[in-house]
Amino acid sequence: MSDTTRETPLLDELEKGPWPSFIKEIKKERERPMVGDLLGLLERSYGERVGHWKHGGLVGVMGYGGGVIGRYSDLPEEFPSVAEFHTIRVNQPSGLFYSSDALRTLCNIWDKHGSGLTNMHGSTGDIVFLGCRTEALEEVFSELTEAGFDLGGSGSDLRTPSCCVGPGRCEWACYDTLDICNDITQSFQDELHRPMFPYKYKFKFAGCPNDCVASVARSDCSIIGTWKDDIQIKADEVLAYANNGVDIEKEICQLCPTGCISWDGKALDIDNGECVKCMHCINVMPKALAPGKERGATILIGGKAPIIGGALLAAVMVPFIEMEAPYEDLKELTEAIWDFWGEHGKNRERVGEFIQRVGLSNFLDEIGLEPVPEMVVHPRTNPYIFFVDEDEEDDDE
Amino acid sequence: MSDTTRETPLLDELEKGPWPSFIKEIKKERERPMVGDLLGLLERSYGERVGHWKHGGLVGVMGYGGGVIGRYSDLPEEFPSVAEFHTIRVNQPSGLFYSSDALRTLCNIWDKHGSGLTNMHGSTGDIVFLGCRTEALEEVFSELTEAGFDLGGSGSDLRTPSCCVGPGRCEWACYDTLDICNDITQSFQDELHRPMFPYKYKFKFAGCPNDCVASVARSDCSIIGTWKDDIQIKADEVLAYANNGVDIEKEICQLCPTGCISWDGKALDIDNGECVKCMHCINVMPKALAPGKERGATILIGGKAPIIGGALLAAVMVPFIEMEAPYEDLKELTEAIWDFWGEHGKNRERVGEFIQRVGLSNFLDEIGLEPVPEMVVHPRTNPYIFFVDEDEEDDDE
Amino acid sequence: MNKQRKTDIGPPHYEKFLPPIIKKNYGKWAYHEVPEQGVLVHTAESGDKLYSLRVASSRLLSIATIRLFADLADKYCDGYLRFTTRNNVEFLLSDGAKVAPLRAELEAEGYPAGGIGNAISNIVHTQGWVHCHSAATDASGVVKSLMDELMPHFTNMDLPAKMRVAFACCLNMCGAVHCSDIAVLGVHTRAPRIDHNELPKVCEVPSLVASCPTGAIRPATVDGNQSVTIEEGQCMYCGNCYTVCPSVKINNPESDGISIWVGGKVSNARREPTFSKLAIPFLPNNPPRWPEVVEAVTGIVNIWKDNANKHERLGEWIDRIGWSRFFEMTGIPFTRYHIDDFTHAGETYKRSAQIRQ
Amino acid sequence: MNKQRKTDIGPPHYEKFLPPIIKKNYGKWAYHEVPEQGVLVHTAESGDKLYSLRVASSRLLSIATIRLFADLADKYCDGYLRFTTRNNVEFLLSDGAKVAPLRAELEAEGYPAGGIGNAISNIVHTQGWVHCHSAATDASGVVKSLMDELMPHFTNMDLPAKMRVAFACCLNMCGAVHCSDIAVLGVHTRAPRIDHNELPKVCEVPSLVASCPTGAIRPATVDGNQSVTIEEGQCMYCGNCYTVCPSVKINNPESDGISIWVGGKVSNARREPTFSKLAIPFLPNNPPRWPEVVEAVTGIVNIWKDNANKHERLGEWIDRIGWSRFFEMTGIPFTRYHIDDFTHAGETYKRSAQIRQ
Ligand code: SRM
Ligand code: SRM
Ligand code: SRM
Ligand code: SRM
Ligand code: SF4
Ligand code: SF4
Ligand code: SF4
Ligand code: SF4
Ligand code: SF4
Ligand code: SF4
Ligand code: SF4
Ligand code: SF4
Repeated sequence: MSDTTRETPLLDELEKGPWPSFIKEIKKERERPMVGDLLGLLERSYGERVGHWKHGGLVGVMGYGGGVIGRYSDLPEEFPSVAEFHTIRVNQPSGLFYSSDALRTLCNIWDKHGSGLTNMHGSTGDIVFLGCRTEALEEVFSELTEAGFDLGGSGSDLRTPSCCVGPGRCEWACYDTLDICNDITQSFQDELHRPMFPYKYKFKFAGCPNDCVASVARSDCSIIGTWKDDIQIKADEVLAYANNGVDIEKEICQLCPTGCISWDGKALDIDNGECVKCMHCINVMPKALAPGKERGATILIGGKAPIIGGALLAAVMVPFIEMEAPYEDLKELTEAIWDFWGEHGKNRERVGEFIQRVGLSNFLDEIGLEPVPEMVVHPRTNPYIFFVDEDEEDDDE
Repeated sequence: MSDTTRETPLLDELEKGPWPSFIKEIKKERERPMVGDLLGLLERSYGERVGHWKHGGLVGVMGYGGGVIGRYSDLPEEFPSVAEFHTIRVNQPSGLFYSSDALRTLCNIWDKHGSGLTNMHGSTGDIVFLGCRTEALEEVFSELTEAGFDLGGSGSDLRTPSCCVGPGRCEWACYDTLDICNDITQSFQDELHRPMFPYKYKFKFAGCPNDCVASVARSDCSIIGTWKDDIQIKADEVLAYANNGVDIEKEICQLCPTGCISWDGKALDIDNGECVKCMHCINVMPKALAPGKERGATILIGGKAPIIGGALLAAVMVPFIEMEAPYEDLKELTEAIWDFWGEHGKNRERVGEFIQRVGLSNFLDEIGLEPVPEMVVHPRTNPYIFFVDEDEEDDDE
Repeated sequence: MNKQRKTDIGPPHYEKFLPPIIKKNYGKWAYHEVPEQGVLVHTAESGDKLYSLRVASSRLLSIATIRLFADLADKYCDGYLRFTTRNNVEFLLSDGAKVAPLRAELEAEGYPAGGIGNAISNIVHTQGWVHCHSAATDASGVVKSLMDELMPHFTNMDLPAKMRVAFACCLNMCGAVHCSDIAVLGVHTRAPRIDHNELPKVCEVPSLVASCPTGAIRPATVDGNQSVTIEEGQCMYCGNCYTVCPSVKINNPESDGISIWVGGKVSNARREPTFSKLAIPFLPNNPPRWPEVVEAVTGIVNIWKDNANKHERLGEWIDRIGWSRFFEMTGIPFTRYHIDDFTHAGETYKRSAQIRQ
Repeated sequence: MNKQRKTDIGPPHYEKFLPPIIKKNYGKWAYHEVPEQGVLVHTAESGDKLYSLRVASSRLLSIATIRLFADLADKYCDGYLRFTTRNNVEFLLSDGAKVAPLRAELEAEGYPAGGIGNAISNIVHTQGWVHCHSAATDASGVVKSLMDELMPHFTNMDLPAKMRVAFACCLNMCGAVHCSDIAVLGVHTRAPRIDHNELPKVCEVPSLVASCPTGAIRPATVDGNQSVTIEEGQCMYCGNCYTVCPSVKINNPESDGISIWVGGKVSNARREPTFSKLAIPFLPNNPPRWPEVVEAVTGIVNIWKDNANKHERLGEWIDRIGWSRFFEMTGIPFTRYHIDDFTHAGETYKRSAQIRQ
């Protein structure tokens, strides 16, 4: 029944319009039976307003527990070529940089074994090969590794770390996001490929508080670049912005979250002790202002989507840390977290939910951090304090 | 053993110092055996750093379930005159106004039957007669009612309502706090005297958003005066303040929570649509500014102390309502709340906790209010919406 | 005499107690002024002026003192007076000339005038060892010790803004301290002990078990009695079990003490009403003068006074400077206890990179 | 060939893919400018200039298209390109003169340049009916329909601030829509049905029961099978039971649809990161063009565009004007569904009298 020329009137509607069309993309590969059937299945979904994929099953490559998402159609007779339509998550290079040759290598592998359809990239950051039969998985994998690529994460494992473009192109990177992303990925290959956590664990590295990789919302471990000393000011460039139409008082001073920046029409004055490194003033006048020179990062833990206790933004665990290779501090902290959460976390309990369940103070004790006021919006308001037996406390020290 | 001359070296320390001394007050009545023993018991507490009162017991006056707090010493042999030392809560007149005669009448009753010690006033607002034997309760009660006074609430009943001084002396009262406090107290005498709720229920009436009776924190039903139209401005008085040293830009404009007030050095300009009626500008320049003329109140429900689910501030239930005698709307709303909470509230569950348990939307449905955005800081962030069957919805209407 | 027993008459109507000047100008006040600390002058639209003289009170008053106030009211203000919602006394005069002599008499008797405007007013408080069974500390004694020290801020108007101090002797918080600029709160810090012999006679085990918010109480047979045990590690000493069952003994001279909370407010002025937050988890009970508590509170008041902007209440000042700086400036250590671990704890975790580095 | 099987090699080192100009100026960028929409110019301390041309992508790319990009990269920029964290493609040029011809070729192929600065960039999205079993709606189709309409805001820079739109096809939120200016979220709105014959064979009842956050799932024997029942009134359609057990059928053409959320953000600029809030609880699935969804989203964008101040993202604008006004201006009805009723619901109730009356 696989038919590469079937009519798809509903989908065809989506070839129209100025924005790049995913239907056009699919059709570019429609000569493959798999893609022909995908179009048919999708047209059916559009007509019936419901998906036609069955609940995924466990498939993968030898020795790995993650990296492949099993997918089977619930209309295998009608659309036999998508009866199996798994995805392969291929670990992207840090910062999503490619050479044209690397891209062609990937295309060639996928051309040979798969649907010819991809996502560049998946939400976590992987290169996603969309639509692979079970039997082809191992072949794709070995060609990928041969070409220097490897799989990303899936299931209850470390997920593929990702990062912003950082020092590769951005003047605000407060640490080397590309290097650390690569280093952490390489350092934890076992955790990435073999699920053994209570649930998934994601790293995202943003070079500055603009957080161009949405780390605070989307990662269990969010590393956000920041600085300690004064914002660097080029006074003449400030004036140039003012002369070129930036209303510094209104656009900057009034929007500074702590009101610590002021402008007398001639010079900018920043009370750096009050500055919370929000980036706004720097964002508006990139030629005039820059982060300080004493740079590092804030480590936040526990960001996640809503399933199941509700979405969480990551919470401050280390307000400031220098982020220099080989990143031993971060690695030690990470292992301490994995140990404690690994032992006591419930099945499908993200670390953010786990911290809330055991209590942040207890969590800090276990991972070996001291409580500091920067970890909270404000101290507790309820009087329900569990006093720890002081002898026990001392024992710990 | 009752001894009116015993030594109290620790307590004596508290006679020193400039602030009025409660020990001096107690000593003024020490000729009474009860007070002598109280001093002895208290000195003992100060020495041992622990109270000497037993867990209260149920005592009261005939036909009332509330108004008396039973109290027994745990050292009755040593201090026999305070073996029974109950308090009587006498319902205060609205606004805590008295004539000297009324005060003397109260003093005379208490002189005859009790310790001669009072609290003017208890935290809820009652006149508290401190220290009464069980047998004297009924006598005190009959003399009180004879003199036109009655008991206040205690236990799981309506508690003594209270209010700010309002139109009695304050130029900002947006409705008649004294009248409504008296009216509600009189209208719900049965609920006040005979506990039949899941837990206590408190009313507090504040004439304006300054909330001088702390209603938002301390009452299950907090009524806070407000207005709809424009703040009244006397331009010349504004100038007078400016000339007398008020830095209007800094002290007012920059502190306005919505930034809706501006000052050009000559005139004040208020964008009243943005004004959240916080009172700040009016507070700073009482001669120049006043609340608008279209006055009423906001009704907030559910304020309470921490026991047991945590403290709550009251939450907006009716953003604006005209508050005119005979206050039928408020009474109907109150009865609807009492009905629903009375039927479904758990033992010792304040209405604020109850609302959180059943959900505000369900609560609104039951008490007959429509949801409006003013009830929330922001709409929900989690996607866990219970969709109501539309047919059921319709049935309700 | 055999009269019909009166019930449910409610309180006397307040109108009986309003001075004529108030009756006349009821709801028609135009503005107020504060010519000196302790005195409020309200001018009515009619032009009439009402003088209120506010004096301190220990709240726990003898009838001797109430009679004294009544007599003074008769002498100076036709017998009209009121109390404030924070337990001060206000004499209501229509004749401005009488304010000074009344004030002099009151001050001579030990009742200083003040508490208006940018000042510390009376401390709202509770029963303590004078009357309550739950008290983890005394109320009146701590308040007296504090106000003796803070009194200059009652009689002057030298603070950046109003400062509301409140006191409660246990977590029931009858002083409603939960929204105060500074809250002084008595705390138990050890799990209660159980009187297993008495318990079966006076309490119901199921309702006792149900009373515990942390599930620390479990039914158990102890020495042949149907009783309960308390899992110490799960107890945070709220006292709810004690309230529902007298056989639970929570008071403990060694471990009871005082905690300090800061930055709450009630008014809607500028910032919305907000809870007080933990500053100091525990200070010992040290009667009769509680020097540690007095020192802690005055320390916080002074640092705020010296650093806050005009109109900035304690919590508003801390909001501006940040909690890190608050702990730094006051020298109060930040500990594990400051981090919330109750129901909505996660909502208090800092979830952004906006940090003063 | 019988080579040793390679595993755990990780991704290729990024350095291999950096153009020489980046290698030279790595970490030494001085500032950037945006000469025209779609083009970023980063100047290094050395004075070198890197030109990035950003073009739109449908994210779902055929290898044909990827090869096209590779060829163009070879032609104009020595083969160097990257993708952005929002799935746009960036060509990295060291020669500014080549930007215009490259842009022309790309636009001719249907890949418009844009998305920089105060614009709407690509919509982060998910699999939908193309690949996922959980999807309550399609992903790519909705995104295409929306971007066809929003495209002028991609190719211009006419908005008050950045606007980040994200899409997820079920509550798992793989598009991480929870912190977006506008989030389009597929929702199920009916309790799942159970295949009682299949269930005992493929799922464990206890873990299925445990998966439900509201306790709606109870063990039951149905038609002789060890299975479960779902208490419909307690189910809020989160789909967690479906994730752990395939015999739970949650997809439903009649009741599946789309909800709209607004005002979230991720960056720390000005305001702290914050979640998106519910604007519209339900819109029907209406493929292929989802006109109701397109209208709702463009409506919100336009009202924001016309009313917000410069640099004010959607949520910041709403914070300033208040939610009442947002609902008023957009004409979106405020309903019982907008009021939170999950774990921390009480924290969203308005607890002050600060109200725009
Ligand atoms: C492919 C991808 C979406 C995409 O189109 O890009 C994806 C697809 C799936 N996600 Fe996801 N998630 C993807 C990124 C995310 C993200 C975004 C991110 O990583 O930045 C999130 C939100 C952030 C987070 O982790 O919280 C995300 C949150 C979830 C969740 C909810 C997790 C939670 O704790 O709330 C689930 C449910 C689960 O784990 O069972 C889930 C589950 C799934 C499953 C495996 C469905 C399932 O029922 O188990 C989806 C398989 C779809 C398919 O058939 O291909 N996916 N998922 C993304 C991974 C591609 C990649 O490797 O690059
Ligand atoms: C006398 C008074 C304190 C005072 O010194 O002024 C008082 C005294 C007691 N309160 Fe209270 N409460 C008093 C006002 C308050 C207030 C303040 C208010 O009403 O504005 C509150 C906080 C506001 C609130 O209602 O939430 C308050 C919150 C409590 C609570 C905790 C309620 C909660 O939901 O969190 C309890 C515990 C209970 O009900 O079992 C409580 C319980 C008690 C008991 C009855 C003790 C007990 O274990 O049941 C105390 C009796 C003390 C005694 O021996 O005299 N008291 N109580 C106040 C009543 C006097 C009056 O009628 O005017
Ligand atoms: C007499 C009294 C009402 C009563 O019915 O008894 C009262 C009377 C006045 N209050 Fe008040 N307030 C009274 C308790 C309160 C309370 C309740 C409390 O303290 O428990 C509050 C809320 C406190 C809080 O936010 O925590 C309160 C918050 C205000 C405010 C707002 C202050 C602020 O900036 O937050 C004002 C406005 C101002 O002072 O600028 C105000 C203003 C006033 C004015 C000026 C109103 C007027 O025009 O007459 C009165 C004299 C002010 C003064 O004493 O400084 N009143 N006022 C209460 C005196 C208590 C006392 O003895 O000190
Ligand atoms: C290329 C990219 C990083 C990457 O590794 O791929 C990137 C690059 C830049 N970002 Fe970003 N951001 C990128 C995703 C993000 C994200 C993440 C996201 O959207 O999921 C955010 C957080 C969004 C949020 O808050 O919801 C983000 C928030 C910012 C901000 C803060 C904007 C704000 O006012 O809130 C700035 C500063 C600015 O634009 O003024 C910024 C500024 C910049 C600068 C100017 C940095 C620089 O000097 O090079 C870059 C060009 C800006 C532009 O496109 O307008 N970038 N930027 C990402 C481009 C995505 C795209 O294709 O559109
Ligand atoms: S997060 Fe900061 S360093 Fe990274 S790309 Fe964005 S602006 Fe640059
Ligand atoms: S970075 Fe943000 S907080 Fe710091 S001065 Fe600039 S605008 Fe203010
Ligand atoms: S609450 Fe308002 S009306 Fe009442 S006394 Fe205070 S300032 Fe006056
Ligand atoms: S009352 Fe408050 S919100 Fe309104 S204008 Fe005055 S300061 Fe601003
Ligand atoms: S706060 Fe506690 S100890 Fe003090 S009076 Fe209230 S119930 Fe008693
Ligand atoms: S004091 Fe509170 S937490 Fe401790 S056992 Fe009693 S009820 Fe439970
Ligand atoms: S959001 Fe839901 S439906 Fe969409 S890809 Fe993720 S798991 Fe699948
Ligand atoms: S969809 Fe969610 S709420 Fe409904 S039964 Fe399944 S797990 Fe429970």
